[in-house]
Amino acid sequence: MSARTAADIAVGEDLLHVDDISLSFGGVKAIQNISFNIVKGEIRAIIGPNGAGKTSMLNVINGFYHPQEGTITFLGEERRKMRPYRAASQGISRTFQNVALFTGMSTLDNIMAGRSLKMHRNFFWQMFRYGPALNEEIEHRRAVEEIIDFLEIEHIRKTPVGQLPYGLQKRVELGRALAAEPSLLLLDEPMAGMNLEEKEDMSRFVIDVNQQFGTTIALIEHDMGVVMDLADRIVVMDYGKKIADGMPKDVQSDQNVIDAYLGVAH
Amino acid sequence: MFKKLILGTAAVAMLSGAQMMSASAEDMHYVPSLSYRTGPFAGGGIPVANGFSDYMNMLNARDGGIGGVKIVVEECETGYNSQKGVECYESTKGKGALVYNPMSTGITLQLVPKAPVDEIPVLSMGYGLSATAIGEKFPWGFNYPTTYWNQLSSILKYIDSKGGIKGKKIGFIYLDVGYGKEPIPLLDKLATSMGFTTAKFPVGVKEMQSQSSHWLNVRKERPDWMIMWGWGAMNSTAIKEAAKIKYPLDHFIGNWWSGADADLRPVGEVGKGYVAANFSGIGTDFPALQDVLKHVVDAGKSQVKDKSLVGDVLYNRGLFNAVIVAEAIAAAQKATGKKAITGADMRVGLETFDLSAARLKELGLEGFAAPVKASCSDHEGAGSVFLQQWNGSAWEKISDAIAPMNDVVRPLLEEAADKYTADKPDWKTQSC
Amino acid sequence: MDLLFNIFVSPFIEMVTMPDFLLQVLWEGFVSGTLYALIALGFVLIFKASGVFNFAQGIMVVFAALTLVGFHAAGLPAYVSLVLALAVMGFLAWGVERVVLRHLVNQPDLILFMATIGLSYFLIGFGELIFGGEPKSMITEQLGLPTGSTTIEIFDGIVILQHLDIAAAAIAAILVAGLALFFSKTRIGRALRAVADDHQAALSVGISLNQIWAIVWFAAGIVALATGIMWGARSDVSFALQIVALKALPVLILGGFTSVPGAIIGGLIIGFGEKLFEVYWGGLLGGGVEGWFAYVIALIFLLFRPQGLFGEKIIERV
Amino acid sequence: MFYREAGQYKTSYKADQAIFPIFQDRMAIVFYLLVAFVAIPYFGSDFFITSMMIPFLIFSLAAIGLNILVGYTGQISLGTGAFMGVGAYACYKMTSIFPDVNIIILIISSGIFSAAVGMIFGLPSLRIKGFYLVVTTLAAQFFLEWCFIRVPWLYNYNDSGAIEVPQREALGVIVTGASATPTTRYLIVLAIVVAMTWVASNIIHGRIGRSWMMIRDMDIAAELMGIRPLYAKLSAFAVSSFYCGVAGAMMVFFWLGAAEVESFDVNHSFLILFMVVIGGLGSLVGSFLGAAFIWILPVILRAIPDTIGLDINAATVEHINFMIIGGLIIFFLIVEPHGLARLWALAKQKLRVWPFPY
Repeated sequence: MSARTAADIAVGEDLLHVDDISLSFGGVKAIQNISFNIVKGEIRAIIGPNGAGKTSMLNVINGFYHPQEGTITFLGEERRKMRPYRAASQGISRTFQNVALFTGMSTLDNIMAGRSLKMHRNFFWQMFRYGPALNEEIEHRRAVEEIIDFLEIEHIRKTPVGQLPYGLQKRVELGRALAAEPSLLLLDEPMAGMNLEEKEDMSRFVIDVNQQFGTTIALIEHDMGVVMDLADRIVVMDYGKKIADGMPKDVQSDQNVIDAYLGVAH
Repeated sequence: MFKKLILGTAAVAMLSGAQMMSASAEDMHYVPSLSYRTGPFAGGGIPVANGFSDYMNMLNARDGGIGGVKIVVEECETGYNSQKGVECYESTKGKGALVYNPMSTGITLQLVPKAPVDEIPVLSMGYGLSATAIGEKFPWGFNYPTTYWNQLSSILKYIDSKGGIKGKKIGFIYLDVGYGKEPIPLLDKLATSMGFTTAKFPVGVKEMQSQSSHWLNVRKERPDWMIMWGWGAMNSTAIKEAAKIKYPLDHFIGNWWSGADADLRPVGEVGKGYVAANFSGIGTDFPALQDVLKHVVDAGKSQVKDKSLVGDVLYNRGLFNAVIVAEAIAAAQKATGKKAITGADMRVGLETFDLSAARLKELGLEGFAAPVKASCSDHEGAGSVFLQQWNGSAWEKISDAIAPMNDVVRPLLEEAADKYTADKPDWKTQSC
Repeated sequence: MDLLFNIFVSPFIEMVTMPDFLLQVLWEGFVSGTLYALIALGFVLIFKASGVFNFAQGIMVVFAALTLVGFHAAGLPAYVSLVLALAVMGFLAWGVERVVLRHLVNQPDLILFMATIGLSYFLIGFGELIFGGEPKSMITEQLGLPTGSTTIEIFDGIVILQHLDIAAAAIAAILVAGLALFFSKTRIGRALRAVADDHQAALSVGISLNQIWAIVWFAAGIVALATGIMWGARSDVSFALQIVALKALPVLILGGFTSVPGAIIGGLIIGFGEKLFEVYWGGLLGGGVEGWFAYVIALIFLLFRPQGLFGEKIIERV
Repeated sequence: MFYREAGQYKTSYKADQAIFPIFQDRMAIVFYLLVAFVAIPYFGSDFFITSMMIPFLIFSLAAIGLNILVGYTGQISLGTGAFMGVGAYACYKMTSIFPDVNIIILIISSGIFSAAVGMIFGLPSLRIKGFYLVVTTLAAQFFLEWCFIRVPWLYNYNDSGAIEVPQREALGVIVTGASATPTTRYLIVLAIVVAMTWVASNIIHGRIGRSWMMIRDMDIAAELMGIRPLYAKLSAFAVSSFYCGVAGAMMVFFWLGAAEVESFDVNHSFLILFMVVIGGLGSLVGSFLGAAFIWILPVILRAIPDTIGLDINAATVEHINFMIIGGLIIFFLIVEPHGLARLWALAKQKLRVWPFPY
């Protein structure tokens, strides 16, 4: 069991670090020997051209993919691989590149779903929806309503999410991830396919989450402008390798990064 | 919508309830026929249902019904499915049904306990629960003219007459449902007393048409004789497979549900030599069948697809079933002095009719079947069966009537009847 | 001890002491395996091209055979009936594409699957309405199929080979070869493989999805007719066949849903396994194990190799 | 006009989280219950109660069970018939061994056995998806059917391999066997179905139900959010099979009175699946609507030719019934994949805004 919780870690200390991660599918090497850290309280961005292995990296962090080599250290505990359930229960939650909402359920239920791990009432009480089970339901409803207020999605509370426009779906997905009250929030291209206005809204939410709740965030994003404004530190990946790591302004001027984006022959 | 559905159906039900009242009026003998013209056993169900209703229609057309009251045969499709059978029963019992012929062992099992409650007798002719033969224990259940157990004993007697049965190995291939399993206790019992061994080959409903491994097992076991309790598509497949492994077909005996024209016609020449039991006549050389042809079939009132199908084994079986019902109605009229009778009267009729040889002749069915005499304690009539052999294109009678081993079978039937009623504290019995 | 002996020793003793019988068992296994493979082939064709798991394939077998027998019963010569039955299957394929598939493009697999269950119910009702429910005999001789048998004396015993079974195996082989040629050499065949690979991409290069689907259902209809003739000749043509046809599902699990050789090998494995198990071990369990053996094998197999014998490992993405 | 929610403000999350937040809906439920518990036993004919209402309720319960699996958790099953059989045989064995225990308790507890069996056959669902699962549930179906035939202990070594319901009393009233009145049997079935529907609704609207729907809608996302597929899927299999098991036990004890293995064959699995599809995947109301539709349609079809004086034989009606059911399945999947339940909801919506179109 983990010796520490997120609260034991001071702002500025390592919340998570990955060492020497390599991941391959058959013969395809998706990630090669990558190491970096995420410190508590920061917004960390992972960028890189298409196919650089960014999403695979997030999948490794929350245990959906299991790397062949390397270790993941979260809350001071070193592991060969993460399990999705452990990752979630220790406070890593995420959004997805292609919205992965529960399309058959309403906004409210989707965000309630995000609190699954915090609800414990057993089957017996659930059967009768009475006593502890009902109290629990209502208590979590209150927490969910706060998130709904925060994200300004009150009007779509009871709409099935399948019927929502893309921008709102992304917002609901963020709400669902927030509902778990994560210590580390992974955002996979939260602004993909949005227009300028929606991007601005989303950026504001990301910053608010980081500042109001103190949530550590790791995000993948393509829009350089957004990344440079939002991120405290940036990891740059290309062809499964890390080619740069540092402050936005350092990364921006790194020759390797410029080559990767402009497509210089390797 | 839900509400409307419920209210709508409620209304329909109320209306049909009102209909029931008027329908049970004095002008007909209402006989439901739980037929199956669909499903995997339709091949057997269709001729039986045709024979049954054609005979009744003939009586209507020729004699104006029975005792001046017309017979109404209402078919209800069961698909050989017990649930649908029960539904048919429930939907028709209120219309003044005189007797039920479930045409399926599974449905019979469902109806036997309901019969005393609703006071409508159940006649399962040559199928169903063998134990209903014990009239004292089953006042409302009948299985004239004989039971499976009697039949099996007759078949074993036949085998014994063909070179002795002692020390032989008897293979028993059966449809793996209640019907097929019914004779096994008797088979095991007789195996010890008659001194033969058995090998059993159950055929599941799903494997009816792919029996190659069953017959591989037969080849492995090498039984001297084979007995079959099959139904539907199982029969022809079994005979084909038997021929394939070169099993001597004259040592392969089917029961009376495994010896229909419909079973052997697809097999044709290959099935030559196959033997089957039967208790109802073959062909149309009976005045009563000529009347059926004249009044019903030629008049276009029959459901038979082709005139040549009249007189085949299962058609005649259904017809014989109708004969017993008609005789019982007549007997009930005589016993009660009423023209229109009820289910309870019908029960009396089923215990008092006497289908003697003379009566059979009178009905134009001389030699069609062994005489059946009803009684209060004996609800099966202990009729005999004869054996028939397929000659490649038609059935030929090859034996006289073989009487069953009543002395062995009756105690077993009584035992089974006791077992059946044991956990039913309020079961109605009668003393004879 | 006795039990262990009966499981692990005596069946093998029986095999060795009666080798002629073992050969017969294997032959029967081979023949039923061929028939399973033929039904599975129909499934594979449709699944490959349209991603539809066609539950109605079994009933199509019955329907095709009934149509053939029905035309013949109406007085037409056998070969004319055969052609007409093919035409009916073509019409059915066209109808299914028009009425069902076209409207269900891009629906989840389960919805399509359930639609084919609906289709099979419809066909059962329709078939019984037209042809009646009673079993019919296949017009084996009229179609020129052999009926006799050859007895081979071997190992002091005999092995009986039905000519019809040999013909069934041969026809199955010809069908498979024909389909393989069709897929690799013709324009439609190539288009079909393209569709199987990627619907969108195929559409974008101008392949008509509707046309391909109709063709593939027709091809499955031809396979169904061939299966129906063979199976009908071995027993009868009746609706009870559809339950046997469900056996194609475990065959597909073993062979993979998209692989034609997989269907054949899967069919043979099930055929051999089921006969051997029933004959040598079934008695221990009271017999009748054939009904579930194939499914349980498939279930166990699924636990260890969910992608089938020839399938590739699935990589999930988010 | 009368079906309006305007003016009904929720002042607490508790009120808003209620299963029927709208007043008129609550009234409608009370009305249906009154009809079901009072009007039908009072006015209904025996035929209506035994052949329509009892099977309808039992099939509704089985449909709810299957809907939990297919509609709420997204795991398709063709083993419903066999799971119903497990419940029936379990109940039969228990009442043979403990004849003095109240039969209603035994009926409910027979569900535990089917739940256990359901979980065993649900295990493969952890590794396989979609119609691969069809094969494992078919394996359950055929293997269990075989057990019902081949294990004579299950039917007390009955000669014909059938189970026959013994007469049992509860609180001094005969509730099973042929002597039990239709009304008694109906009321017991109704009470059990209503109670279990209420429980199902509670589970579905709570944490566990949400975890099922998460698995259904996006299993990977659910897993990454901390739902353990093992728990979610197996609990769905268990609850689903429990419901099917109780339905199976009631089918034999309160409706058929005796059963052979064919009462639990694969055709029943199809029948219940059709009820779920036509009624509406993922809807409890739909389960009732679907069961009513599939069960009552043939009865009505049979009545139509009679009423208009057409002489169509029983078999033809049966064939047409098959065609209509098959056709409707396809129709609903194409036009309204959410089934009758959606039509029901649309009707309510129209009622809500009546007399305005929207």
